[in-house]
Amino acid sequence: MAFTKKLLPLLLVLLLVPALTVTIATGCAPAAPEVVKIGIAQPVSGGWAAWGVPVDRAARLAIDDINAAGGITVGGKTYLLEAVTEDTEADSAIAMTAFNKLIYDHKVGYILGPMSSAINKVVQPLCEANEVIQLFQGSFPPKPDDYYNFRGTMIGEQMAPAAYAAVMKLYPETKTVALLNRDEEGGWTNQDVARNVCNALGLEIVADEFVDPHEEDYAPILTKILPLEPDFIGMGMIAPGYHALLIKQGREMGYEGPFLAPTGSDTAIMLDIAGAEAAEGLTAVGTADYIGLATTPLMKDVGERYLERYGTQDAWSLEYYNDILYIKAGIEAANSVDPTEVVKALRTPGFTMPSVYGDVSWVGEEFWGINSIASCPLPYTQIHNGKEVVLGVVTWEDMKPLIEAALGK
Amino acid sequence: MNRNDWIKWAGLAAVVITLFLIPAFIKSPYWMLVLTLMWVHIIAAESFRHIVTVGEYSFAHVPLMGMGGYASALLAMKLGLSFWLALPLAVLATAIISFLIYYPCLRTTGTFFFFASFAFGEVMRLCWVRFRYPFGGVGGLSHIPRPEAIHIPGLPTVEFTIVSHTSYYYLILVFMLFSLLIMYLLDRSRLGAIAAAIKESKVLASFVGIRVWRYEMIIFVIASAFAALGGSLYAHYMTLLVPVEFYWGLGIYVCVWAVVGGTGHFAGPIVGTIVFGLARELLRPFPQLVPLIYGLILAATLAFLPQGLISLPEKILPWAKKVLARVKER
Amino acid sequence: MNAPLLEVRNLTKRFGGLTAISQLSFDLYRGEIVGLIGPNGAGKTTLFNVITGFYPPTEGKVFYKGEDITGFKPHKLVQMGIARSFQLTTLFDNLSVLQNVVMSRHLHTEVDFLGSLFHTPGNREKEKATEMRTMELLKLTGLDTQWDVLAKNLSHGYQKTLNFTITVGTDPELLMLDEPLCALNPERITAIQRLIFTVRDKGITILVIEHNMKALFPICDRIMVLDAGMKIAEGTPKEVGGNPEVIRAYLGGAIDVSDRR
Amino acid sequence: MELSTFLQMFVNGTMIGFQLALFATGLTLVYGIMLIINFAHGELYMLGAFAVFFFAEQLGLNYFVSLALAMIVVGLIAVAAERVFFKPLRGQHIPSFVMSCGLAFMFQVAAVLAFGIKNKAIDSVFPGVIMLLGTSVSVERLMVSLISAILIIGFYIFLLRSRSGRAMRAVMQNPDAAALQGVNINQVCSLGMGIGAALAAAAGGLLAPVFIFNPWIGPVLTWEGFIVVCLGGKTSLPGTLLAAFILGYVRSFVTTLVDPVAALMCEAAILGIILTLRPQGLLGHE
Repeated sequence: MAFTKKLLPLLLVLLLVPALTVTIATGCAPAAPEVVKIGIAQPVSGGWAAWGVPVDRAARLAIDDINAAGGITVGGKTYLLEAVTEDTEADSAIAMTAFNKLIYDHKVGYILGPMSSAINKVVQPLCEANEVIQLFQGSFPPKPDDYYNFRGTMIGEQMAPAAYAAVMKLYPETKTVALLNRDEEGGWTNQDVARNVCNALGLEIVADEFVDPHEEDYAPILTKILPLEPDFIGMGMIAPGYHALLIKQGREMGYEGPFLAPTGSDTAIMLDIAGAEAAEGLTAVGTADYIGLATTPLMKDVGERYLERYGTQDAWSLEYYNDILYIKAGIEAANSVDPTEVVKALRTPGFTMPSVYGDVSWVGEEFWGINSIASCPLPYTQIHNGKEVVLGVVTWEDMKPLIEAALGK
Repeated sequence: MNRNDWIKWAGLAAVVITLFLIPAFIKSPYWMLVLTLMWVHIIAAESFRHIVTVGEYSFAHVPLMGMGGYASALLAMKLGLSFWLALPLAVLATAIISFLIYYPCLRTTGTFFFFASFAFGEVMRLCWVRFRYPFGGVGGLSHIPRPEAIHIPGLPTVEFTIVSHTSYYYLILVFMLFSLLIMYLLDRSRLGAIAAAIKESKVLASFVGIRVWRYEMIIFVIASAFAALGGSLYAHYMTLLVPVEFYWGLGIYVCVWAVVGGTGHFAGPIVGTIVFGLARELLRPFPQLVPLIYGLILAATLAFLPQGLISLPEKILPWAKKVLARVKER
Repeated sequence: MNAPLLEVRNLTKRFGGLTAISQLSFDLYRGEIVGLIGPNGAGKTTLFNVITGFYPPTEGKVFYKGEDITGFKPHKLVQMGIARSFQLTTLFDNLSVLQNVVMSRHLHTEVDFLGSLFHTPGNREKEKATEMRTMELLKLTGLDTQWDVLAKNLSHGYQKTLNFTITVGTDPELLMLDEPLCALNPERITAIQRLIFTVRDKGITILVIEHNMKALFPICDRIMVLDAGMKIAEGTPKEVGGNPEVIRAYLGGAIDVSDRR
Repeated sequence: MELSTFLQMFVNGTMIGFQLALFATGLTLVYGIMLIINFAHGELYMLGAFAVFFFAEQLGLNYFVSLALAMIVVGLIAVAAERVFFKPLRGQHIPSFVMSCGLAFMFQVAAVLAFGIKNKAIDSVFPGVIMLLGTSVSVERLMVSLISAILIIGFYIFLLRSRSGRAMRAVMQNPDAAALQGVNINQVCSLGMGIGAALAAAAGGLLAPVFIFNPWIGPVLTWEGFIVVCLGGKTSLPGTLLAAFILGYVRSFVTTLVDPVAALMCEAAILGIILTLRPQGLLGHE
């Protein structure tokens, strides 16, 4: 058949193409000895880039700072840090390839990522199997056997309790809450915790809803919630920008009560989108205004340099700056760049590390069977006539009882 | 067998042998993974082309691929079946579901079919999102069991773990070659001829006594079965299924791979998948530009190669011959 | 005379307001060639479409060999031996002439699925047989010289012939031809006329719509005249040709019937 | 449930209806004239939003001026795209669909390179809320609906009265016949693409102050647009309007009474059922 004549020679050629490209591509992967590579596996393109890019920016800022300060000295030998970014596009297959490339081709020993809890379920075993230290940004709690897996940022189990602790301090008379969250793995986890916390605090949950992460028109869902007359609305993990819309539309529909952003807010965006009037009284845990609300000199300094370098402040960016500081601390303590050694150092009981929030240590064993979460003290803030003010700081100790309640322990 | 046939079979043998030898000279697990995923995508794109042979474009194809994954994952997780049993059952189940989905769609043709299939596929996909039990909701299914190790007396056991990239490579390669073979034979068989006739003119086809509806359905169900095969392999390889990954995103990519490769030719979708797959990986240093490059490849192909990338050789061979001739003259 | 092959009984088809066919009844007997004429919009093609189950009739029934076939699906009708051709030439454009006619043999090639899947020798023989039969048909219709041309690349005349060949290829007992002669040059016309006779001599009954009177009248045993969906005359070509009503309604009509383009 | 809630649902639905209507009218036009399943339509909406952002926020022009400019600019971009990318594929559904996917990719990258990845918003133009019968109506959205209505009506008048409008309708009904009557198909195609894009850009620009936007908002909208178009009957503009409001109300009521995912399910299910029972859509012709 004429149909098949061209087919097979052609098949031959085109199936050989990948083989050849592959051999060429694998041919070039040199690793300079005195460089410690740090992998950044984040969604830096596509719809989730707004989440991944801050990680990349903060990490590179931290790495440049460390190198500028002469790198890390281990056993008399000086190492420089080098960042390698691979895109995950928030897609499990692409994330898997990204991690494999980082681990096997770039031979990195430390990875910042992934952002998504769902994807972590796939890549985390890979990091364990290859003894690669992983600093994970998702909100999924650690498991006792996740030896190489650390969380430099808050997880859902912490943020919700911290947030509601703050709320109870600010609004003791609160009786009913409406819980709104992002319809996505992290959102589900966060919502479960929030439910437990509210029950523990004796709050009545009048509404318990999920919305698409990219939903922009909240009018229908608000129409469902508002008639139930909640004393305040918790916005769970709805992203900055989107929760600004939620607030704006909520005000338009006549809701006067306070809003709560348990996973942090971005005041700049908030005021830009919702406006000062609508944003009045927004309570948030964690902040994006690292300069204005700096709790430590380092925080202010880094925040300023981040702003001048990238022309913007991103929510949850300096937490990723911390990740690099933790790695540095681990390497110095272990006096080795070998992850297997570094992880031992990081896991030594009572090990403290510097962070933009001051010294922190790994906590959480009593709840999740392993100390994997950095005990960053979280500032909780509120917006008053167009300005975000810090009302206080929630420390790990403050959170503990509520987490206990949340986890029903 | 004439000379051409010999060349053909020699070529085919060479291809297959090369594919089996690749792990010998590519040590990077990363590239193993890339190629393995590419084989899965080839199954998807080729079975998509199988639908196109009757002249319809289905957007339920990728959701059905996901259905295959979900089916075998659930069979393995909830009923504790072995992968080797779950796979065929999942393929069967998806074939039945595809029948239910295409049954209403087949009342329509062309663009209407395109969107009707999208609608029903989307309803199915949203079921996974909506019902946390058993589908796991938006988070999807995770920790899907990996295939059981293969014990062949006298040979080392083939393990399937997160680091056993080579055994996965071979597993999926074998399944891909198998499904390509079957689809190729189908394409050349009487079924393929009938499909061609239906594509040309449904009316005339029915007036030479072809039961158009029945044959279209047969072809769609077969295609969906192969999609399910790919989906099941993917599920047990990734050990994770997320509904959003079977949204129009992948749906469009599969369509793009097939059309840009060239649906008129059996090897077209294979070309498309490989070209785009490699582009994706080679462009990793510039993630922001990936869509741009995709767009350019796509536009250039559609503009200059209406028959798809597959027709590139035909286009350049004459030109190359001319050049050769000129060289000879000197 | 023997029982009629096809009986149409007060068939009526309305599209919304307008009546395409009203109360039409006629019989076809084995082995005759019946011409169906009438001005544009007289409902000739509609009649074909109703008989071949494209549209359900509003009223009335169609009997074939005494069996009620009203609204049967096309492939069923083909199985029973009714074949039709199309006014606007419909072909498998991107298939070769041979493949076109091979397709027309669909019902008469018993397919062994696995056989065709793996190209077993047995299956090859079957295919050979079909191709032999196909080549015979092509010889009969004079297309054998162009068996490997793509249908869409044929000249208009040959496309009409191929169209005809495909209908014949289904081994029909009743052949319904929709303007097989229109827009053809004289030698093609005579060729197809001869074909129609050869086919009739095989015992196939033929119902043919045609505008080209000069070409139609000599081959027909009977002529039916349709006007506004009603049968206004029926009889031998001579009678019809002399029928004043017909002449008023049609032959004397504005349109010049001899060469319609 | 009290009356006010019901009214609120009704209002929400109407607002969504107007947004979808304005967006989908352009899509229907493009499909009706060129048979292109234009996947890049959502990107045109996105570009419209960014164009308004550029003119109003960065150049500080008046909002309505920037809206007009945005419509023109995006319209021209679309015409150029039609000339370069779609002309060779005219009449081929799937290739042109795939081509439009490629276009969508490129537009996204362009937006990222030009405006970055952060969510953008522009200051509200008509702040304030009207309360009646316990139902709140955002002035902003009211104005959006109003302007959409004006644009759609204006477009209809153009379609019915003007010469080129009639040419468009002729092409939508029967391209070949139109060509025979000496209609310049190329001209009509460019014009149709331009106007369709301008309407999309208008939708984007109008909703920019109401919502937020980033380079990736396009595709989701496109699919909603397609659902509307198919439901209404691919080439029927009145059908598009009807479908837009049906979907608006379905979205509003099901989301409020059940939940958002259920709303999506209903939309898809309705589309599927309509397409299979009445393939030509609600008001489409055979």
